[in-house]
Amino acid sequence: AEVNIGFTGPLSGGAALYGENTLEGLRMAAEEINAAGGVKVGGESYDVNIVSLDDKYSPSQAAVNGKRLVQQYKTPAVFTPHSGGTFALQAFNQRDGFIVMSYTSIPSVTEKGNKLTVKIPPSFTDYIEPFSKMAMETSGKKVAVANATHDYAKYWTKAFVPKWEAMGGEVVADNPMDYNKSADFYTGVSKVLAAKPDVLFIGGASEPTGLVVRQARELGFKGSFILMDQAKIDEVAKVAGGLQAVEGSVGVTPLSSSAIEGARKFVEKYQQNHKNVATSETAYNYFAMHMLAQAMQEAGSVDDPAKIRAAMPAALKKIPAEYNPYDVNGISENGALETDVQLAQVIDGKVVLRRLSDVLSQ
Amino acid sequence: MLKISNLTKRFGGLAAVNNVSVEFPANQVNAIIGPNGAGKSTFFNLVAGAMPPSEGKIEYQGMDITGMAPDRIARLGVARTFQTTMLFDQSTVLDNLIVGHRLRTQSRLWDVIINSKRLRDEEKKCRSRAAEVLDFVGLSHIGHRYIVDISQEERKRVAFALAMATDPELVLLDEPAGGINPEETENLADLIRKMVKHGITVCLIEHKMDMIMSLADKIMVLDHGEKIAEGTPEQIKNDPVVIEAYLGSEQDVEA
Amino acid sequence: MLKLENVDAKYDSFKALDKVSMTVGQGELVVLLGANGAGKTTLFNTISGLLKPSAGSITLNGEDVTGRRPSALVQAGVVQCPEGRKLFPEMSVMKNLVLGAYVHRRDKAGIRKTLDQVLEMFPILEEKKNQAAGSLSGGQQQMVAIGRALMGRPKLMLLDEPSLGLAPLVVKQMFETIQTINNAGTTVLLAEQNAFAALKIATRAYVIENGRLVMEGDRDAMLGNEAVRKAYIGA
Amino acid sequence: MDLFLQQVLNGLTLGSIYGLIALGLTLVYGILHVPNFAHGALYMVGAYVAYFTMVDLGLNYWLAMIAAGAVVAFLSVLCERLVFHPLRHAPPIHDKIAAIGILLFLEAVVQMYWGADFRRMPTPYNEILHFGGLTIPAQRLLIIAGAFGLMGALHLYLKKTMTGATIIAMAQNREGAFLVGIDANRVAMMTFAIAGVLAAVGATLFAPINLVYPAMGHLLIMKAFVIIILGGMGSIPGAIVGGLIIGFAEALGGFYISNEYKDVIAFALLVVILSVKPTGLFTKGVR
Amino acid sequence: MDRLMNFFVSPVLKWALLVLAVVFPLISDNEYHIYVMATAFIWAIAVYGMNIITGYCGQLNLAHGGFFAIGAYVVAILTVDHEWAFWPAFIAAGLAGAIFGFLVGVVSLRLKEHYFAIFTLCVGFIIYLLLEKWEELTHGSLGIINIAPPEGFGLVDFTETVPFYYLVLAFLVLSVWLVSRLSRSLLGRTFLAIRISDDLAQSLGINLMRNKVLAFVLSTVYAASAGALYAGVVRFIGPAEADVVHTFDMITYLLVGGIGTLMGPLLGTLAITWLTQMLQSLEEYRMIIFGPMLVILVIFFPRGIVGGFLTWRGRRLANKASQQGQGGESPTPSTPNADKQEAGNNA
Ligand SMILES: Nc1ncnc2c1ncn2[C@@H]1O[C@H](COP(=O)(O)OP(=O)(O)OP(=O)(O)O)[C@@H](O)[C@H]1O
Ligand SMILES: Nc1ncnc2c1ncn2[C@@H]1O[C@H](COP(=O)(O)OP(=O)(O)OP(=O)(O)O)[C@@H](O)[C@H]1O
Ligand SMILES: CC(C)C[C@H](N)C(=O)O
Ligand SMILES: [Mg+2]
Ligand SMILES: [Mg+2]
Repeated sequence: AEVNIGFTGPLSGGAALYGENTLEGLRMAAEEINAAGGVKVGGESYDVNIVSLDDKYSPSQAAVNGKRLVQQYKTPAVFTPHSGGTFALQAFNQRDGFIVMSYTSIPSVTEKGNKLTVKIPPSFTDYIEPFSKMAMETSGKKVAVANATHDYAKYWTKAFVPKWEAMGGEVVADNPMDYNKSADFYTGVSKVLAAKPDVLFIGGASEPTGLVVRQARELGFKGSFILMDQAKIDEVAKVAGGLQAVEGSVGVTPLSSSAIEGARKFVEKYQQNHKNVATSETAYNYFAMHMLAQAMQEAGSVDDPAKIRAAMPAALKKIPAEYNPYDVNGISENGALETDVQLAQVIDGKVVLRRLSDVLSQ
Repeated sequence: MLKISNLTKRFGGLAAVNNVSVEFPANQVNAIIGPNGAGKSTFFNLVAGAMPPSEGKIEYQGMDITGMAPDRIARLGVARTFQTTMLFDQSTVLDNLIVGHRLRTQSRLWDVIINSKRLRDEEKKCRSRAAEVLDFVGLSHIGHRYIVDISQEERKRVAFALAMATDPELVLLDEPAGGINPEETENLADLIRKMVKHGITVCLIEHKMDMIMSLADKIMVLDHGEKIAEGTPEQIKNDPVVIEAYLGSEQDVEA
Repeated sequence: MLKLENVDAKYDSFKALDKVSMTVGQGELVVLLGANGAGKTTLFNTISGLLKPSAGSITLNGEDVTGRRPSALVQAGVVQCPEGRKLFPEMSVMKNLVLGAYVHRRDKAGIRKTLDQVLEMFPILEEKKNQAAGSLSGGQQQMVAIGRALMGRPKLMLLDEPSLGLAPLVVKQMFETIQTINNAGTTVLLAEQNAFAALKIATRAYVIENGRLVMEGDRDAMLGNEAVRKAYIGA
Repeated sequence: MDLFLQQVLNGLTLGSIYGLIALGLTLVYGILHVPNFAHGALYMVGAYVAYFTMVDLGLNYWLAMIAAGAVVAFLSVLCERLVFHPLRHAPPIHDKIAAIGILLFLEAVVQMYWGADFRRMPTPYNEILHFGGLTIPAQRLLIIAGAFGLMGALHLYLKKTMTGATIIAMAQNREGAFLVGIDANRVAMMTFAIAGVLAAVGATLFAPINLVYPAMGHLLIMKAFVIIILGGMGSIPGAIVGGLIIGFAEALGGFYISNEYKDVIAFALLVVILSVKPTGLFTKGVR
Repeated sequence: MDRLMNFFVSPVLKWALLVLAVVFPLISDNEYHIYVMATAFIWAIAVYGMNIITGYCGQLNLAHGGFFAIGAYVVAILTVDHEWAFWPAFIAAGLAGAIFGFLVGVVSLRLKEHYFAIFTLCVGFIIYLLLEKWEELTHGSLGIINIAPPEGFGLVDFTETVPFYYLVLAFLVLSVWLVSRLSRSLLGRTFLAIRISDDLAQSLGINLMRNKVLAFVLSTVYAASAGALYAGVVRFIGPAEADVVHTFDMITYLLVGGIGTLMGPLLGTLAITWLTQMLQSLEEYRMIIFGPMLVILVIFFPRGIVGGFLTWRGRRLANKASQQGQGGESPTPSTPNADKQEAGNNA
C-alpha cells in the first residue's frame, strides 16, 4: 500500500531554490523509508509517496494546494516551508484533518493553539540572545540593521532590536534592503556604514547576504556580522570571498562543519547524489519526514492526524541518530520541535562551534 | 448660424488655417473647397471643437463656442462626419446608430442597475430614432447587416445617419462623396438637399466640382489655410484666383 | 513595359480595385485620372507591392511580378513617389535622398552621380540639404520625395498626386520637372486630380472610377472628351 | 562629500545599465510598436549564457560576453519571427500577452536546465580602486565605460551606416521605407537582434556585481518600461537620459530619503512626470 | 454543428451554465474541486471588471490586480485591526475601490494607449510596494493573519467550502447580470463608441472623461469586491497578492475567454484555472507548456473562445436576417481596434 505525504512550497519564481531544497529533504527521507520496507502499520507496510505542489511562496496558492492534497491525495500531513503558507493552511487544517508540518522558525505558528501544527526548525528567537552576546564580546555594542525586507526578516528585526538594546547595545542605523529584488546594495550598505557600526545585522537568502558582506568589506567595513538563520555561514562565505571575509561573524552552524553524527551522515548521503552542498532546510525536512514516518508507526495509523501527532514524542525517542542531523530531542506541547542548537562563529578564518546552552550559561 | 472671425490654427510652424473670417447662413448648403492640405478638415475640427484654435472666434447661433469641448458643441446641435468614415465594424448598422441619440438622453449608471422606466423609454427612443434616420438615408433594408459587409457608399450614408441621430441643426460633412461614383454622388446630393429641406444647415467639404456647383448656395475657397474667395457658385467659377489655385485655368484647355 | 490584367485589390472586405487592366509602354507618360477615393493610390500601391492584389496579374517587361515585395520591385526599377510624400521627417534632406538609393547602396560612385543630377534638378535642395526634411515647405518636401524616388534610378516611376497641396506656381514647375524626367527616358505613370496640367504633358490617360477603369485615350482625345471635362475639370 | 560622490557613482552604475536595457526596448518599440515584456527574460538568459561559458566552458569574460550576445540575439530574432511577426496586425494587448508567454517559457527553460540557484558570476576585474574616501571597484568602472561605449557605438551605427539608417527610416515612416526598397523583415529582425545584444551585454556587465537567477529580469524590465515611457516611447536619447534619471533617483533617493522606498521612487517619479507631461519628456510635439 | 454553435452563444448557454454551477457541488464528491471553483469565480468577478474598462471601453488597465489587493486589504485591516465584521468591511472595500479608482482614473485616463497601459502598470506596482512597505497600516511583508470570514446566518457557515461556494456564485451571477445589462444599455453603447474612437464619441456629444472614469471606477469596484471575497476565503493576505502577475493572469483569462464578450471572462477564467491545476503535476516545468500555449492562443484565436464563435455566428445570422428583413441581436465586440501599426501593414 501507499501513503501520500503532501508538500506545498515555492518550486518556481524567486524562492524556487529554497523550495526545492526543502522538498529534496523529504524525497531523500522517503526513499530511505521505502528502501527499508516502508511504514509498517498493523502488519501492512506503506510506501511513502511525496506529492508536491508549487505555490510560488503564495499563501493563497498554498491554501488551494492544501485543499487539493487532502481531498484528492488524502494526505495526513502537509509540509510547507513558509510562514505565509502555514498561516493559510491553519485556516482549515483542523477541520479538514491534516497535520501542517511547517518549516518556518516563526514562533507564532505554534502559539495560536492549532493542535495539528508542527514547527520544524528552532524558533529564531532562540538565537537572538546568544548571537548578540557573541557579537558584543568580539566586536562591540554598536549594531546597524541591514537585513532583508521579506516577512521572515521582519520578524527577526522586530525581535532582535529590543533584545540588543536590552543587553546594553545601541542600534545606530536601521536600514533593511530588498535582498531579492534589489539590483545593487552599495547605496544601502554605504548608508549604514556611514553610522560607523561595530556589528552589521544582515541576512536573507545566503547568496545575496554574501553580496552584502562582500560590498560592506569593499566599502571598508572592519567589524563583524550577525547572520540571520536563513543565511548559512559557508554559503555566505562562498559569495563574499572566503571565510576571512566573514571574520568574526556569528550564525547558525553550517551542516558541513557540524560535529553531530547525524549531520555528518546526512552530508555524506547528500554528497553521493548531489553536486551542491547540503543545506539546513534540506536536513531539517529530511529529519521531519523520518520523524513523521516513525510517528505513524507508533500511532499505528497512517490516516488519523490526531493519533499521529500524539505519537510524536514517543517517535522522537525511537528515531535513530543517523536520521537526526540536529539531534532534535523533544517536541513542545504546542508542536515546536526542540533541540540544543549549535551556533557558529568565524574566528581566524575558521568556523568555531558553540552549544547554545554553553553560550548562555557563561 | 455660424460666424467665424479671424480663425487661425497653427501646427508648429505651419498655419493650417490662417486668419479666416466667414459667415454661414442657416438652412442652406455652405461648401468649403480647396486643394488637399488647404486646411478644410482642420477648419471643421476647429468648428466642432475637436481642437482649440490658436486665434479667433467661433460663434454659433450668436453664442461664442470658441474652445468649447466637442461634446458640448455636439449637444448644442452641431454634428459632423469624418473624412475617413469611423464605424464599429463588428456590429450591425442599427446598433451603430443607436448610440447616436445618446446625447439626448439622461440615463445614468443607476438607471441601468435598476433598469428604470426612464432608461427603457430612452432606449426605445434611441432605437426608433435610429430607425428614423436609417429610413431618412434610405437604408432601412440593411439595418441588420454588419458594417464590414456594406459598400463604401452605404458606409457614408450610415455616417450621415449617425450624425442625423444627434438631432443636429448644423452638420459638417467632410468629403461625403469621396470614393463614390457619379450617380451615387447624385443621390447623395439629393440626400443633402433633403436635409436642408428638414431645416438643417449643411457645411460640406468636397472636391467634386459638379456636385458642389449644383448643390452649394455659398462657397468658401481655402488655400494654404487662407480664404482666397467666397461667394455663390457662379462667382467662384469665374474667380481667376480660384481658377489659378484650384480649378486649373481655362486657357490650359485650349493650350 | 508594365502590364496589368484583371487586377483586384481589397481592403478586408471592401473592393477598392475591380478588374483593372492597363498597359504602360516604354518611355510613355501615362496619366491616371480619378476623383478622391477612386482608387488611384490603391492601384499604385498594388503596382509597387505595398498591397497584394487579390486577383489578376502584373507583368513587368514580360516578367510576372504579381505579389512581389516592394523591395523586390524597387530592385526591378519600379519606384513610387507616394501620395503624401512619406518622407523621413526627422532625417536631413541629404539622408532622405541617399536612402532613396538604398537598393544601389553598394555602388557609391553611382549614388554620387545621381545625387548630383537630382540636386541640379532641384537646386533649392542643395541649400537645404542639412535641414530636417519635415521642416521644409510642402513644395520643397514634394521635391525631396521626387528626388528620393529618382535616387532609386527608376525605369518606371509612379507619381501619386505630386501636385497635392502645392501652390499653383510650384505645380507648374512640378509638371515641367516630370516632363524633363520623362524626356530623360524614364517611363512615368502619373495620378492626378489636376487634370489639365497632367493631360497637357501626357501621352495617354486612363480614367478610374470606384476602382474600375472607365475610359482610356490619348491626350487630345481626353482633353476633348466632354465627360472628362465635366467630371474632372468641373468647368 | 565622499558619501555623496559614492552615491553619484552608484547612480551612474545603475543608470548606465538601465539605459542599456531600456535602449533595446525602445528600439523595438519604435520600429514595431511592440512593448516587449519578454526583454527582461532575454537579459536573464544573457546572464546565464555568459555565466556558463565562463564557468563550464572556462572561456574568458570577453568571449563569454560575445557568446551571450550571439545566443540572445538569435533568440530575440526567433521571437520576432515566430511570435511578433505573425502578430503584427493584432491589437497591442495581444503582443503583451504573447510576450508574457515567451517570458514564462524562457524562465521555465532556464530553471529546468540550470536550476533556481542564485549564482555569482566571476569577473577578471576584482581590483578595488580608492580615491580618497571613494570606493570604485574596477567592475563598476567597466560597467559604466562598457555601457556608454555601447551606446556610443549604437549611435554611430544608426547615424553613420546605411543599414543603421534603414532602422531609423523604418521608425519614422514605414511605407516610405518600403518604397525605397527597404526590406521590412530584415529591419525587424535586425532590430530585435540589436536589442538582444544590448540586453546580453548589459547582463554580462552587471552580473558580476549581482546575482544570476531566473527571476533576475523582473524588476529590471519594469524599470526599463518606466524609463522608455519617461523618455518617450521610441526615443533613443530618451532611453539613455531616462535611465540615468532613474539611476540617480534611486541612488540618491535611497541614500538621502529612504532605502526602503527606493524602488517606489522610480515609479512615483513616472506618475508625477506623466501627470504633467502625458507623452513623456522627449517626444516631439507634432510630426 | 450549426445548432451547437448557436446554442453556444444563445442565452440558453447562460442558463445551462448557471444550472451546472448550482448542481456542481452536488455532483462533485471532491471538496477541492469546489474550492478551486469558488476561487476561480472570485477571479472571474474581477475579470468582469477588467472587461468593462478594457473590453468595452478599450483602455488596457494594468493596475487591476492592485485594486483587487486594495479590496482584500481593506477587509483584512478593518476586520483584524479594527474588529469590524466582514460584511461592513466588504462594503467598505467596494467603496475604497471606487474612491481609489476615481483618483487614479482621473489622472491616468488622460493618457492614451501604451502610455495609459504602462502608467497603470506603474500605479499597480506602487500599490504593491506601498502594501509591502507601509507596515503601520498593512503589516508590511508579514501580511495579515486571521481575517474574519463572511458571517453566515442560521445554519449557514461560510467558512465551510460549499456554502462559501454558493455565496461566491451568487456574487458572480450578480456581476454577470449587471455587465450583461450594462453592455446592452445605452451606457454600454457609449463605452463602445469611445472604444471605436475618442473623436467619434465626442462628435456624438459623449463626454469622454466622465464616461471613461465611470467605466474605470466600475471596473475597480468589481476588482475590489472580488479582492474582499478573496480575503474572506483565504483568511490571510500578503503584499504578494498585489503582484502585477495577477493582473497579467486576469488579462490572460480575458483574452482566452474572449475580450469584450459577455461569457468570455467566466469561461476564460475557468479554462485557465483548471488548466493550471492540471499542469500542476508538471511542477516547475509547467510554464514550458503554458507559455507557448499562450502564444499560440493569441496568434490563432485572437478573439478567444466566445469572441471567435460570436463573430462567426453573428455575421451569418445577421446576413440571413437581412435577407428576411428581421434581425438578431448583435454580438458584443471582439477586440479593441486600436491597430498598432498605422501604416505599411500590407508589406
Ligand atoms: N494634427 C495635425 N498635426 C499637424 N499638422 C496637421 C494636423 N492636422 C492637419 N495638419 C496639417 O494641416 C494642413 C491642413 O490639413 P487638412 O487635413 O485640414 O487639409 P484638407 O484641406 O482637409 O486636405 P484634404 O482635402 O486632403 O482633406 C495639412 O498640411 C496637414 O498636414
Ligand atoms: N487603408 C484603407 N482601408 C480601407 N479602405 C481604404 C483604405 N485606403 C483607401 N481606402 C478606400 O479605397 C478607395 C480608394 O482609395 P484611394 O486612396 O486609392 O483613392 P484615391 O484615388 O487615391 O483618392 P485620393 O485622390 O484622395 O488620393 C476609397 O474609397 C478609400 O476610402
Ligand atoms: C529560515 C527559514 C525557517 C525561514 C523561512 N523562509 C520562513 O518563511 O520562515
Ligand atoms: Mg480633409
Ligand atoms: Mg490617393
